Amino acid sequence: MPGMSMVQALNSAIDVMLGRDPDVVIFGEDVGYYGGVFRVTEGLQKKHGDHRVFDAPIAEGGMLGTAVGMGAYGLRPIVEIQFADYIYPATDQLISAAARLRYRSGGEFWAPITVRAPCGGGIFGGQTHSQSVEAIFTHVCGLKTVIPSNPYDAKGLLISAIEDDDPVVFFEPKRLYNGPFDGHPDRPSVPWTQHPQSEVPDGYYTVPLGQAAVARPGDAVTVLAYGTMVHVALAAAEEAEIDAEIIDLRTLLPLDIDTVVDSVKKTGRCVIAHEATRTCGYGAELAALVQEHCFYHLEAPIVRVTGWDTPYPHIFEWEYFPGPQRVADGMRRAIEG
Amino acid sequence: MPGMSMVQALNSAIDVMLGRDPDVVIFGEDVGYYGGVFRVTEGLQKKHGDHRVFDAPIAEGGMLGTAVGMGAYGLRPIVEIQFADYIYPATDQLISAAARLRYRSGGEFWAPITVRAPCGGGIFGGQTHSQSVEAIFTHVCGLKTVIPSNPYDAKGLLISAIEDDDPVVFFEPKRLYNGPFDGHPDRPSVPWTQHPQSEVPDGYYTVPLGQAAVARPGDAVTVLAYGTMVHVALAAAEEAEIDAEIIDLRTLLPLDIDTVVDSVKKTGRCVIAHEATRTCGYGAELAALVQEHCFYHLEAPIVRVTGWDTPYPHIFEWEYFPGPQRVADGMRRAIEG
Amino acid sequence: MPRFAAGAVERPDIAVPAQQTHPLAYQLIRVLDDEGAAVGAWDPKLSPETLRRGLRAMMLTRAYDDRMFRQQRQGKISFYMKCTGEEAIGVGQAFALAPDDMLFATYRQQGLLIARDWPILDMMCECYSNSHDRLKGRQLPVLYSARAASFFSLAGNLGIQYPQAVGWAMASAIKGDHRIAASWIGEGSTAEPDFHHALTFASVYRAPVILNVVNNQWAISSHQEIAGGEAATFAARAIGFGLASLRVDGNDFLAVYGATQWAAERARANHGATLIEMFTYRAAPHSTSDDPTRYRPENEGRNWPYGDPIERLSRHLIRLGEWSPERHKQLEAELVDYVREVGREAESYGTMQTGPHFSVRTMFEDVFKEMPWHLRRQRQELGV
Amino acid sequence: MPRFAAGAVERPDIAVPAQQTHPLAYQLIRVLDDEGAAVGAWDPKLSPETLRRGLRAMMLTRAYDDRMFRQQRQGKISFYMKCTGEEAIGVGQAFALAPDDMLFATYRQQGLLIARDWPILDMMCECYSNSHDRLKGRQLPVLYSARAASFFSLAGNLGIQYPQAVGWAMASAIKGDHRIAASWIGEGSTAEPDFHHALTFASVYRAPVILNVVNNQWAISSHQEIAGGEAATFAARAIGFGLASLRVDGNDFLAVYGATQWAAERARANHGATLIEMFTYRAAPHSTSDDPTRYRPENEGRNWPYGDPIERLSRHLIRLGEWSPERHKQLEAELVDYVREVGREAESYGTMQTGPHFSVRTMFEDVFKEMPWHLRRQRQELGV
Ligand SMILES: Cc1ncc(C[n+]2csc(CCOP(=O)(O)OP(=O)(O)O)c2C)c(N)n1
Ligand SMILES: Cc1ncc(C[n+]2csc(CCOP(=O)(O)OP(=O)(O)O)c2C)c(N)n1
Ligand SMILES: [Mg+2]
Ligand SMILES: [Mg+2]
Repeated sequence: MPGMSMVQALNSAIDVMLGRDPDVVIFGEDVGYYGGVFRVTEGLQKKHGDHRVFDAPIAEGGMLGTAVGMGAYGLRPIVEIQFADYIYPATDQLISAAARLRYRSGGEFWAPITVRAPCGGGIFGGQTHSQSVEAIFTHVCGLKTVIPSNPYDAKGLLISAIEDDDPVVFFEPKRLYNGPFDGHPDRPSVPWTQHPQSEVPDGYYTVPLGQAAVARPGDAVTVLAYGTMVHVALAAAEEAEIDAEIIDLRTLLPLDIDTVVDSVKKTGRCVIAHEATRTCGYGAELAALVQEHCFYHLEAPIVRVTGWDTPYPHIFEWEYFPGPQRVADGMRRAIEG
Repeated sequence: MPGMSMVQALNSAIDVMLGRDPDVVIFGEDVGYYGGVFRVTEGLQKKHGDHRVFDAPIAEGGMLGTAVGMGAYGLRPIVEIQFADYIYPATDQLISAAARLRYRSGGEFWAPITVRAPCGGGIFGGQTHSQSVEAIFTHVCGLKTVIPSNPYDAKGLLISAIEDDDPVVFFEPKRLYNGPFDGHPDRPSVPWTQHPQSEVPDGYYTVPLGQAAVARPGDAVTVLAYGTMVHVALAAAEEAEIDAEIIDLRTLLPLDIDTVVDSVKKTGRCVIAHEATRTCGYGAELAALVQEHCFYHLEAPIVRVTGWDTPYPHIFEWEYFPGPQRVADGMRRAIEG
Repeated sequence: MPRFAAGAVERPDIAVPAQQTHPLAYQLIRVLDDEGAAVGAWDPKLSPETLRRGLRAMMLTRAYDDRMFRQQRQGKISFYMKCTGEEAIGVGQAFALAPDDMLFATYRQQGLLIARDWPILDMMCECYSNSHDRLKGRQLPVLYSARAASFFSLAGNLGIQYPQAVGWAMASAIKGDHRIAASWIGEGSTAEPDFHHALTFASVYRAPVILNVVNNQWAISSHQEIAGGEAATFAARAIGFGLASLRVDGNDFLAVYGATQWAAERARANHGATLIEMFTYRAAPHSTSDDPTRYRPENEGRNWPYGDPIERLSRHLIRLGEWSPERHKQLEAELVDYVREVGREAESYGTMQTGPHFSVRTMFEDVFKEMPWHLRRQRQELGV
Repeated sequence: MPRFAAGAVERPDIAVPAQQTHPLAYQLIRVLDDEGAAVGAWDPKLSPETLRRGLRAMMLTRAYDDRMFRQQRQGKISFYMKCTGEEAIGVGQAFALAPDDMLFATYRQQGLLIARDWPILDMMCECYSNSHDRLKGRQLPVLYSARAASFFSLAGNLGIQYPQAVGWAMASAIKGDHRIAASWIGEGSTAEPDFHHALTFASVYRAPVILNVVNNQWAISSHQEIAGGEAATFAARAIGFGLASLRVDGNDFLAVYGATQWAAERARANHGATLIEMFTYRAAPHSTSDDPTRYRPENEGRNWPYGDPIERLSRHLIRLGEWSPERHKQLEAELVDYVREVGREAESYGTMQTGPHFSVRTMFEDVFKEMPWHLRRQRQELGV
C-alpha cells in the first residue's frame, strides 16, 4: 500500500483493468507512446501493447464515434479527452449515440465506454484548460457522471466506471493530480503521500458508483461538494471553525440522494460548492432537489458558492476560484439565514 | 394586422430584417430554394436573393463555424438548425467560439449570430425530433437563450435577437408553429388566427430580450413556464380552476428575475414547468433562484413538472409530455404543500 | 444518356495500393449494359439462382416500401421513408457480404435487412410501434435495430453511424476477428464531421471496413452540389486519406455486388478500407413529410439515365433465359399478397393509433442497465 | 537528403481548373536550392529590400520567441510556444498577402503579426497579462488578438478558426469586397471536424480563402502519421473537394511567398480557394509544458533535410551580394537587444506574478455587450 498520487492511482486502475479484462482498451491524444500529457497512461503501452493503448488523431468526436463502435463490438473502451474543455466536439456522439443507444435499440446494443477528462482550474491554464463542464452531461439521460476527490476513490471509481455497462463521463480535477489542494495557492503545495487517502491498494478493488462519502461529519451546516471543492470546503470549515458536515458526492449521476437528504435534514442548512459557472450548473439541480426533499427542515436559503458566470480568466484565476474564504462566507450565510 | 401563425410571424421577422439591414443573411439545411422544412423561410430567397438566403451543407458545426466568421466580418447571420436535436455537432463552435469571442478578444471581436431551431415534442417525431435542449445553452456564459410562446412575441423577439450583438439561441416550439396547443392532443387543433396573439404587425417592432410576460395574473400559485408549456399551464389553471399566476419567461437568459421574484413573493408557491428532461434542466436553475430570492416567502416546496429523464419515446409521447393534468397536480401539490 | 459505358473500368487486384484505385473515383463501374448483358471485369458471375434471389429481395423491398408508405397515408404509422430506385444497394451489398459482417446503415438501406431474410413482420411491428415491436415503441418508424442480423441500431442523427463502423472494425482487427464492418451515408450527410472522422480513423488504423456513400442526388431539397458534389465526386473524398476508392452504378445489381465483393475481400485480407460511391437516384420523395414537386424538375426521375435496378436485373435474367416477363409479373403479385398478409398479422399486434403498445412502464427502462432511484420515482409519479 | 529538387514544380496559371493543380499535392514547391540560388517558376522575384525585411521579421520572431520562452522558465509568464524553424510561414505569408486580408491563425504563426509590424510590446503585454494587456489578462500567453492588424482572436481550441475564415471569406464575397481570408491549422489538427467543414464550405461557396496546413511533423508527441499523413499528403485532402492544392517547402521563404501569392491572386480573382500544405519541422518543443526528448529521436531535428528558413534566406541574400555574415550577426545582436529593451518596457507594465494587472472588476465585462443583472450581482458578491 504505497502512497499514490491521483495520477498514479488512475494509472493503476487502468493497468489493473487492462490486465484483468482483455476487452479493455484505452486511447486518446498522446496517450500511447508518450503516456498522456498528465502521464496518466505512462508505461501502459509498453506493458500492454499498442493494440490496447494507443494514440488517437486529434478528433474528440472521432474518438467517441469509434468508441461507440468498439463498445458495440464488445470492447470496453476508455477514451481520454486531453482537457474537459475540448469535449464539445464529442458531445454529439456522447449524447446522441452513447447515451441513447441502449434505449433506442430496446436493449440490443449499449456503449460501455468510459470517457476520462481532466477538469477544473488552478493551473493558470486560461479559459480553455480550466473548465468544469459536468452539468452539460448530468442533464443528459443515459450518462453517468463521476468526479473523484482523492487517489483511493479515483482508482476505485474508475474501475467501477470501466466495468459499468453504461457510458460514464469521468472528470478528474487536474489540480488534484499531484496533491490535495485546499484552495490556498499561496501556500506550499502538499504531495498526496502525506494524505491518508493516498493509501491505495495495488490490485483490484472498487468504489461503487452512486455512493457519496461524508468527508467530515458535522452539525452546523451541510456542504455538498465534489472534486477539488471537497478539500476547499474542509479547509473552510477548519479555518472558520464551523462544524460543517461535508459531503463528497463522488458520483453526480446517479446521485446518492439519501446521504444528501439525511445530512440536510440533520443540519437544516445547506451550502453547495462547485467550480463550474453558476447558472444551470450542477448546483442548481442540487438546490432544487434539496428544497424538494428537505423543505420543511430548511432554516435558511440554500447557498451556492461557485465559479462566476464568466470564462475562466487567466490572470484572475484566484478571484474566479471559489476558495475557502468564499465557502466559509457561504456557510455563515447559510447558518445566519 | 392579419392573423399570423408562428411560422408566418417568424418569416415576417426575417423578411423585415433582411429588408432593413443589408448585413443580415440566413442559411441552413433546405432553407433557401425550398424555404425550410417548416416553411419559415418560404419565399425569402426569391425576394432577397441567394446571397442573402441560402442552403447549407448538412453540417451544423460548419454552419456555426462559418457564421462566426461572417459575424467577425460584420454580417448578422441567422442560422437555422433543422431540429434542436441536431444542434450537438454545433456545440463546439457555439460554446468555444461564439460565446467566448467577445470576452477572449477583450471586446475586439464578437459574434452577432442568431441560431434558430425548432424544439419540443408533440408531433410524434420520436427522440430525435422532439428534444428541448435549452439547459445546455443557459449554462454557457456568453449565450442568450430565447423561447417564444406565440406569434407576436416570436416576431418581436426574433427581431431583437437578430439585432443583438451577442449570440442568441432561439428555440421555436414546433408544436406551436401552426396553432396554440394546450396539451390536449385528443382535441381538435386550433389555428393561430383565433388567438389574440396572432395579431402581428406587418412591419418592424421588437419585444425586448430579458423581459418576461404575465400570461395570466393570479394569486394562488406562481407557474414559471415558457414555450408550449405556457399554453398547457393556462389550460391547467382553467380546468383545475386554480387562480394561478402564469409567467411566460420568453427569455431564459438573461432571466427577468424581478417578475419571477415579485410573483412568488406574492403567491408564496411556485411550480416550474418545462418539457425538457428534469435533472439539470432549466427548472433546476429556476428552483435554485426562487429559493435563494424568496425563501422566507415560500410556503411549500417548489414543484417541478417536466419531461421525464428518458429520451422522448415515439409512442408514449403523451405519457412523456407534461400535460395539463400533470401541471394541475403540480399546482395542487404546491398549494397543499 | 449514360455517360459511362458498362464494362469499361478495369478491376485492379484486391491487394493493389490504394493510390492505384484513385482514377476509379472519377469513373463509374457498370456491369449491366443497355441490353441487359453483363460485361467487363467487375461481373461477379453469379448463378441464376443467386440473381433470382437478389431480384426477389429487391422486389420484396419495393413491395414492402409501397405498403408502408400507404400505411402512413392511412394514419396507421407516423412516418415512412422509401428507398425506391435504390434497392440494388441494400440488397446487392448484403448479398456480397458475409452474413455476420456488421452493418451500420442509414434509414434508406432496408434492403440490407430484407436480403438477410430478416422478417418483414418484425420490421412492420417496429413501424407500428405495436406490442411486438422489439424497440418497445421508442423509435420512429424505419429506425430498425436487429442485432441477430448483425444490423446496428439506426439513428435519426445523420452520419453518426459512420465512425462507429470504423470503431467496430478496429475492434474486430484488435481481436483478430475475420468479420468486417460496412457503413452507409447519404451524399448530403458527407458534410457532417462523422464522415471526416470515419475516413481519418479508417486510414490511420487501416480498419477493415467498407464506407459507402449513397449519392442519390438529393438531400431532402438540396441537390448534391450543396454537399460539394459538383466540384469532385464523392468517391474522390477517399484520395486525401489514401483510402481505396470506387465509384459504382448503384442501380446495377451486378456492379454493386462486384464492387462490394472486391472491397470486402480487400478489407478481410487486411489491405485496408474502401470508400465506395454508389451513384443512384432517389426516385421517391425524401419521406412521407416531403413534397419533391416543390424543388425538383418534374421529369428528372423519368429521365434518369441509369434506369431502374429491378427492371435492369430482371431484363438480364430474361436475357439469360432464366426469367420471363410473366414470372416477373407473377412474383410481383405474389409479393404484394405476401406483404399484405404479413401486414395483417402485424396490424393484429397493434398499430400506432389503436395499440396495443408496450406497457408505459417500459418508458423508464433501458435508459440505464439498472434503473436509478430518480427514474423509479418518476415512474411512480406517472403512476405506472 | 532533400527528396524534391528546387525549381522542379511547374507553376500553373492562377485561373487553372482546380483539378489541374492536384498533381502538385504530391510534389514540393521549392525555390531556394542547396546553394541558396532561387530557381524555377515559383520564384516571386522579390527585391533585395523586401528579402531583407523578410529576413529581419523572421529573425525578430525568433529573438522574440527565445526571450519569451526564457521568461516562462523564469516564472514571469505562465506558458509559451515557439515557432522555431517555422518562421518562414508566418512571415512569408504575411508578406504575400494584402495588409487588410484577414488572418485566422494558430498559436504558431506569431510571425504574421511581426511581419505586419505589430508591436512586440503589445504581444509581450498579452503574455504578461499585465496592465497594458488589451485582452485584460483573460487569455493564455500567445493567444493574441489584433483587429487593427486584421488578425483574428486566437483560440485555444484546435481547428475552430478554420471554418471561421471560410465564413469571413464568404461574407467578403457576399459584400463584393476585395479582401480575402487566410487560415492556418496544424497537421495534427486536420483530424478535427472544422477542417472538413472548412473544405466543404470553401468548395460549395467558392470562398476567397487560403487554407494552410502547417505540417511540422509533430502534434505534441504524435507523429503526423497519427493524423493520416503517411497514407496521403495533407495537400491531397483538397482533391476530394475539388479545391486547388499546393504542397510547399515551408522552410523556403521564397517558395512560401510564391505559393501564397499564387493562391491569393487566385482567390481574389474569384477562382476559388486553395489548400496549401506547408511542409516544415517543429524544431522547438511543443510548448513550455513539453519535453520532446521523451518521444522523438534525438537527431531528427538536426538531420532535417530542408534546413533552417533563416539560414537559407540569409545565404540567398549573401549569394546575391545583398547581405553578409557580418551584417547577419550584427542584426541578430541588434534584435536581441531590441527585444530585451522592449521586454523591459513591457515588464514595467507588470508581469503575471507581480502585476499590475487589469482591475478585477473587468473579469465580469465583455461576457455580454451589456452586463446582465446576474453578473452585476456576482461582481458585488466578490466585492469588486
Ligand atoms: C445531424 C442531422 N442533421 C439534419 C437532419 C435532418 N435530415 C434528415 S434526412 C436529411 C437529408 C439527408 O440527405 P442524404 O444524406 O443525401 O440522404 P438521403 O436522404 O438522400 O438518403 C436531413 C437534412 C438529421 N436527421 N440529422
Ligand atoms: C480541440 C482541442 N483538442 C486538443 C487540444 C490539446 N492540444 C493542444 S496543441 C495540440 C497538438 C496540435 O498539433 P498540430 O495541430 O500538429 O499543431 P502544432 O502544435 O504542431 O503546431 C493538442 C492535442 C486542443 N488545444 N484543442
Ligand atoms: Mg441523398
Ligand atoms: Mg504539428
